[in-house]
Amino acid sequence: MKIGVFVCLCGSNIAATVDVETVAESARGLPDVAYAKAEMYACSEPGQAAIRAAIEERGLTGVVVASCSPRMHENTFRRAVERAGLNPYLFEMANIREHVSWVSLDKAANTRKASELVRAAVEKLRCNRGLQRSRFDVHKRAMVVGGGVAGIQAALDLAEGGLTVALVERESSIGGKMAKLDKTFPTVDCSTCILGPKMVDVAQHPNITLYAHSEVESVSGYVGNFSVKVRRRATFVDWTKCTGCGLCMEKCPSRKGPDRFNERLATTTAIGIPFPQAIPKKATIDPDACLRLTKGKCGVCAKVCPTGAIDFEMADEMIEEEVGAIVAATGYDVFDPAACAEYGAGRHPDVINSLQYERMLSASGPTRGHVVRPSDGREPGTVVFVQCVGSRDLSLGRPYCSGFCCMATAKQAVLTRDHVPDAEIIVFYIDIRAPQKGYEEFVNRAREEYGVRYCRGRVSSIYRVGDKTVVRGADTLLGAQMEVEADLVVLAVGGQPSEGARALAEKLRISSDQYGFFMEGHPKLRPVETNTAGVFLAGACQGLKDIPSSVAQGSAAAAKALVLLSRDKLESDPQVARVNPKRCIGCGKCVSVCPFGAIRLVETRFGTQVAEVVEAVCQGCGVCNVACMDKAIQLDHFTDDQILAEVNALCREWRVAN
Amino acid sequence: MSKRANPYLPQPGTIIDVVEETPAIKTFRVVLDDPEAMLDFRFLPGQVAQLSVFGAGEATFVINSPPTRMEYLQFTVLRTGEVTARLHALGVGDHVGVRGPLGNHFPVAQLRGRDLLFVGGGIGMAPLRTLLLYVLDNRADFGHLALLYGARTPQDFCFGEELATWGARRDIDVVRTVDAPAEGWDGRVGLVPHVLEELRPTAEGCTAVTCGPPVMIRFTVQALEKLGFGPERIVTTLERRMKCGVGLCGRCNIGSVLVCRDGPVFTKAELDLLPNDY
Amino acid sequence: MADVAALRRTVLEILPRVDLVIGWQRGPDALRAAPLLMRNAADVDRLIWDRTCVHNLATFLPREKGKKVAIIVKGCDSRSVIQLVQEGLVDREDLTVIGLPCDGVVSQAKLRRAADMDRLESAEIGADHVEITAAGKTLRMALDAVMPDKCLSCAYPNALLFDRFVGDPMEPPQQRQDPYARLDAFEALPLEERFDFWKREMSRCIRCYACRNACPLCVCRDYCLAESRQPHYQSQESDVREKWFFQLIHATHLAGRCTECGECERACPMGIPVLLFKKKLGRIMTELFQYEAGLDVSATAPLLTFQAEEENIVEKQWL
Amino acid sequence: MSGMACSELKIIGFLCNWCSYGGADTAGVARFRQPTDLRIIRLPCTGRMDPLFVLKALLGGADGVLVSGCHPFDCHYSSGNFMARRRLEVLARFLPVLGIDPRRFVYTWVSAAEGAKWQAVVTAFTETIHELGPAPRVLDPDDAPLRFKEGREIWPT
Amino acid sequence: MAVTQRFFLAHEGPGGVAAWLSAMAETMRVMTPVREGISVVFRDHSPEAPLDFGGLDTAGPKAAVFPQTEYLLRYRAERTAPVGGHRGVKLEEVRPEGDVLLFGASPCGARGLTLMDQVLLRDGVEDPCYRIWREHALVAAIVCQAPYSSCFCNWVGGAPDDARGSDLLLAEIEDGFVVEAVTDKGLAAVRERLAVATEEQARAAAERAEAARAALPAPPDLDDCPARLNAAFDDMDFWNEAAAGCIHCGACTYACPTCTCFNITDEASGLAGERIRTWDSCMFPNYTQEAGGHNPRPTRAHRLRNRVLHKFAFHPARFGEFSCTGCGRCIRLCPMGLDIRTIIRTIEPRTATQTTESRTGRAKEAKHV
Repeated sequence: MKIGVFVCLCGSNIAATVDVETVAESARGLPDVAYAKAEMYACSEPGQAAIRAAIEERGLTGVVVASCSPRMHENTFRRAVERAGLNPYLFEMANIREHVSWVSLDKAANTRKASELVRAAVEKLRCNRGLQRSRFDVHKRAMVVGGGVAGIQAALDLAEGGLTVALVERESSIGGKMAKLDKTFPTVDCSTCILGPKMVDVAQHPNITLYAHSEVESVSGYVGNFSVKVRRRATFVDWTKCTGCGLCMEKCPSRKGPDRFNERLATTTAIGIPFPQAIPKKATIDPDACLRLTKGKCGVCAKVCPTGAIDFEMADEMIEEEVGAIVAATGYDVFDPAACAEYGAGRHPDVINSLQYERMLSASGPTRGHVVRPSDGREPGTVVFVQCVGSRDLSLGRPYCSGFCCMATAKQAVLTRDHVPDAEIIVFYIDIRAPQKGYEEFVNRAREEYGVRYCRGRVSSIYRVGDKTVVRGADTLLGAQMEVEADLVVLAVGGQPSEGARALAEKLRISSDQYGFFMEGHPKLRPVETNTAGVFLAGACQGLKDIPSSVAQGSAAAAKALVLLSRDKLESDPQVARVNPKRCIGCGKCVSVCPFGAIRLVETRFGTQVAEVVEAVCQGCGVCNVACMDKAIQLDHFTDDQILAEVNALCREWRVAN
Repeated sequence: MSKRANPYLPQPGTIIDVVEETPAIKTFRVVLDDPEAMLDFRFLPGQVAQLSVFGAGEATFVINSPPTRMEYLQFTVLRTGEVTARLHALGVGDHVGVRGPLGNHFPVAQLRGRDLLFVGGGIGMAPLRTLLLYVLDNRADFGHLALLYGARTPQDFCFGEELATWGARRDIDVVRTVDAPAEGWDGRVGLVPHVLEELRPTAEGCTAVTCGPPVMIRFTVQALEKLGFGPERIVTTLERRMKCGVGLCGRCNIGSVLVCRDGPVFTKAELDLLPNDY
Repeated sequence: MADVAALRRTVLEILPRVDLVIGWQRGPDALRAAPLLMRNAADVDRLIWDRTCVHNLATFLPREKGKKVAIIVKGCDSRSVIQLVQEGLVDREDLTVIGLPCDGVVSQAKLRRAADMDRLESAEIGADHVEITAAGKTLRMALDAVMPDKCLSCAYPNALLFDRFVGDPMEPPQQRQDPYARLDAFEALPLEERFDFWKREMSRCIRCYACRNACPLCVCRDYCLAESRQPHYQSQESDVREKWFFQLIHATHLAGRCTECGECERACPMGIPVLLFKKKLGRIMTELFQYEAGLDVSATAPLLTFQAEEENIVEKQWL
Repeated sequence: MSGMACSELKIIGFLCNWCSYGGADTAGVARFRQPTDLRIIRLPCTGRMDPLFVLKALLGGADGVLVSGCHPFDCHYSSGNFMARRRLEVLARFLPVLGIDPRRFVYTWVSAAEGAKWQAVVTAFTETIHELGPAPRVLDPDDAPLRFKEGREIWPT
Repeated sequence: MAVTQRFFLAHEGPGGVAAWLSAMAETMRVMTPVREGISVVFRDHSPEAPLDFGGLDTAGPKAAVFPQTEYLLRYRAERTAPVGGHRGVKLEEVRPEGDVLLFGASPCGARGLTLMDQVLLRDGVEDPCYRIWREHALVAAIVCQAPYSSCFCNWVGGAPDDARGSDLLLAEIEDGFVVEAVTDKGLAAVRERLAVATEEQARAAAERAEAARAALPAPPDLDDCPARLNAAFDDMDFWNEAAAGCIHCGACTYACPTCTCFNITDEASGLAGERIRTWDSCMFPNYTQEAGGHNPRPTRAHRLRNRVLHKFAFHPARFGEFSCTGCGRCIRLCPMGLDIRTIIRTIEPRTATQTTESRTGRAKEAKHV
């Protein structure tokens, strides 16, 4: 190797406290160094030109620049040496500004330190190898997992962006939580009215394939080339024939199945369409409730169906999708307040959760929009809202704030006033979190214009006395114990990752936080990316958020996926792990430690197993390199030899020339 | 202190030319820095030398320039390990060490007057080149010449230009073969031993000299015997077994024979006397 | 301990179904055994089972990978087998494990300190004693005095993984020594003495790699970092630094995997107590992760996983 | 820079590219003065940090080794620092059995924003190393006498 | 070199061991066996440390004249001129320096040196460092008094009082050692310094040596051993079985007083570096590894076969004697309990049908109650 060393003065930034000439001179005593020179501004155009000229004229095969932080200019110099025909990875930097000249005024010590850093850089460079980026094809198709508002937004944006999209929804209709809401805050406009058209767009968009009543079974492959198996759960209704007329629902004799769409406030038929605006508007049979499927009797729906769509023999179907990017938008589940025994949810009929209340408020809900006590169907006189149920509660392992409940409660309190003008409305709260546009004003309106009484304090217990539900708590502002005889208690429940989120995370090889929310690539800078290239996050699956944030993130995730798939070929970063199959003993430790699932074991022609890195997936962290005992797997550009060369250069007694 | 020659001491040399033969093979031309040492450097075809890359170590290579052309010493190097990788990174003007000549040589005296069949595979062409050039430089002393040279793909042939020159000569038959059909290749296809059997060279009056990977040698020798080449008439070289090169380190033994001292060139007849340990 | 006749019968039963059975045979003297690879019935006659069967035969398993192998194991040895299976280094389907109960073997190192073992004439091993005649002198010693430390603190006298168990399982014997007694004694020395101790001990090392090759979990073999040039972790020079560094490679590669079987130290021809390194790591694994290697084939080794909140790690705080 | 009586000692720092290396840059940009003993090696992630590098350095002549990476949950590669924490904690506890003062090795977390913390870490660690003085050398140039007292044998078992 | 003069070295007092060693230490490095743990190793003599001649030096005296690491050359690259360009390489031969007295070696260890000489000091090419070490080393061996169970020096032409390879041969009697000056170098070291032994002392020494010789069991006839080994070369069943317990470590070869195989590698540091010669072992897979990937001895059976045949067939074919001194170190130190005596005694050519039979049963059972 013929190495050129360029020591930057950086004006006086370096030269003031480092003797750059001495550093250059010491470099001339280093192995393979054929040329060493000080440069006024190495990164400037003349500086870069000098480097390029030296490469060309002197036949340099490697370059070290001692200047600022590589985080600043590594790419600059890599491009410069590349322009002179050198592989950009035959370049190293020694940081003698941020780590040397700027942190000490001791010129002698700085000069020595700079010389040693140059020595380490040269020694590393001697172990470098030119690396090539590899290019690979991509599938110009995306998958969105979860058809709530975030997933819908992502799917629509992706489809509008020109990609084809597969949208996978677990329920028989898209819409998610938002479809269950009556109104949205802070505008109090109709949830279905704003979501419905989007749902229709999904159904009608030529670029979108909708898989409702389906789940992701498995995911293999890597960015640009995912292969996803989708399980279409049996609906027992041939959707190609079903027109959504609803005749089957009318005739179905089984009417005691839980109505999941209405949050079990009511029961429903075994066959049916969950709600009038459902997309797709197709019937599904609940096999647990259907008399034919459970007891072998009945079959009324098959008789009445005008298109003969009923198929009791239907089985789950597997569909293989090839996609280039995946957006996870699996949303959240509401917290089950039964875990808080002191609130009596599930035991006292007039204690319901906020989503149930939302269904009660809805004109299409089980009470057709009438606010009633579930125990006797009478209109309540006193309605109590309890906030932070299942949120900010360390004892439940939920220290986080769910974010949307304060506003939802305010909205529901306001709506309660509209439905029951005389009601006494009390909200127990700990803090009010209303930071977004128009939120704080909305809460104030609830208090001031709608006469909602906000009591600051935690509810200690809720119990039943006669036909009343007593809420006991403390008003910490007044410093007094409070007991309220309520007719209806609404628990403002928080959220948690949706059921199956962890399993999906494993399939997607993305990580989850301690609660099960998906981890973003970086909390600030990569909020919709994950550490698995090609997998993006939208909505509450990443962390609880309200509708506008979910929609924004859906669009953001779509934009990221569009950027990714806008290219015909993807380039992989060549700083990836590489396996020497001769050394590999196939123990798979690398596979188990890789955070990205980038390594797999493959069989050799001798029948043994060796590890193989999927370059496109590897992010280059090097965790595998350490786990590998015989060092068969090496992270390119940070190989053991390269790091050891630096260690040796800095530690061992140095035998200089002459 | 007794003044005896230090058998470990290389002579400093400088690379004067590098030829990229294939993606994995380079040829290095080296002259010793001491002009007198260069003049004193006497060897015969088949002898080897240890090339040093200081800091990486030494490795054994056949000197594949013939002793009849002493402008430089030529070594052809397949990149396999640390030393060869470091060698490949060197260029014109870089310094190496040369320790040699070492070992015995092809039995040129016995070959005189005979027909010669060269059978080479891959990097194994290098030792054959030395002998072939030596023979061509003393063309009148030898009978008919034939060369069968096999490589994995058309890109893996070394000495491209020379091959063309030899191919154009009337006094030598050159056949090249690759392991598998390849685009743009109109030469022979097939493994060396198979092609050899197809060619059916005459054993009468002929000595075969073969070199290549161990598996190829094994089957080539079998094919040659089938064709009627007697064990005395099959010559090969085992220089890949050599370690220290001077008979001291002990690691190249085959039975009581040390390849570096008693070889590396052996006839099949000589090998037949040794245990099957190579 | 199980009787050898029963063991031989079991081996004879299994032998037709496997390529080989690994056991022990008599070695160069009456108190030394040697491994025995049995391929046919005649070989089984040479099989022994007594307190000289010190070798952890699991070390041969990775070498015989791909064959159908049966192996005879003591409780401690079985932990190495478990670890190998856990790491996928041997295929459980190819393996037949013959488990034994064992309440202790004899230590050559301890015998050597007590008697002139190089001039051993005869030996008799009783229920609680060993009687040795060497260099014309007869010496009777308590068995405990010549057992390896690991036997004196044995918690697993019965094979933990087996397809066949020969003999009756034993209750764990009374712990006669703390498993970390020797480590404690060593760590009671001042730091600089410990450092110098290793300098002296490692200076005796001849880099023969018996420690490595006897280790059932050293599976890199031909590609060990000790001799590797790429990567070049260490030089071939035989100075203390290189020898010591090799021990550290060995030890760190065993962190969370080592079952403390002691083969490394037993194999060392120069009597260097290299097991101390592994004992230390073993104790760290217990302290930090409540983990003991070689107990559960489905466990994940602690250094191959993590917890976001580590219970036992207190990170450095800066003022 | 109090307590820096003796001249420079050899301290090697292994820093992850994304957080701590950036933190050290931030400290530099802010001109936070630091002792000059530390030499930094850049790694992509502390997950790349092989405990053997530390041992290589400590046996090879370093007087102290500092590893710094992203705070828990902030790893660019999501879990490299978690893996590193286990490996390095084990190493830290292992050093005493070698007779190496465990204070000579520290691992910690510094984010790219924490220039001031970086300054504090470097200063405090360098002070510690200076208090400890030069590390004992494996290869003594003058074959210094062993401080191991004969008779305190640790026997093979 | 027929020198038969005998001297007396007392245990204590003037003219005693301590005084003589101190005198010798004035002009040379003195190494004596020291017991460390369960090993006996040669260390620089320190007057305070107790001498220990009770045990066989664990790894033999080989390292004193054939160090595990020998620096063959140093090289150094020249500095780049400010304008750049190519640099030359300066080579410097390294030669060992200084005399050394190896006191208290075993005769079997010392005899190994003569067998090493055959390999390393052969005509034409010789190892320059080894030559210097040999010329500068003074070997004082002590006659064995009572053989080990692993000893078999009399199988291979040795004896407890074998003088070959020693410069001085010491035989311990009641109050000291009778010192036989085997070489001129040995004679020079004692002539001026020690008293001549009395006839009575000499006779006592001879009697002890005779007793030691008698204590060794009668040797088997190994005359046809090379032939038998050569004939069994291709009997892989035999070698597989013989190597069954082998873990291919280097304990046997590194402790062997006759093994001399070595490796040569470069170790660089910056612009300078060394070419070193380090011990290699034929039991290691890398020993015969070829750069192209082929390994002619892929299994431990192949490698064990070479080790045994080298000592008992190949070396004798070249040099007329076994490359083994019967010291038994390989047996003592083998972590797996392998015994080379079993192989050389039992091996015989087999036909294919015989290959499955056991041939190594030996009645050595301890009584296990």
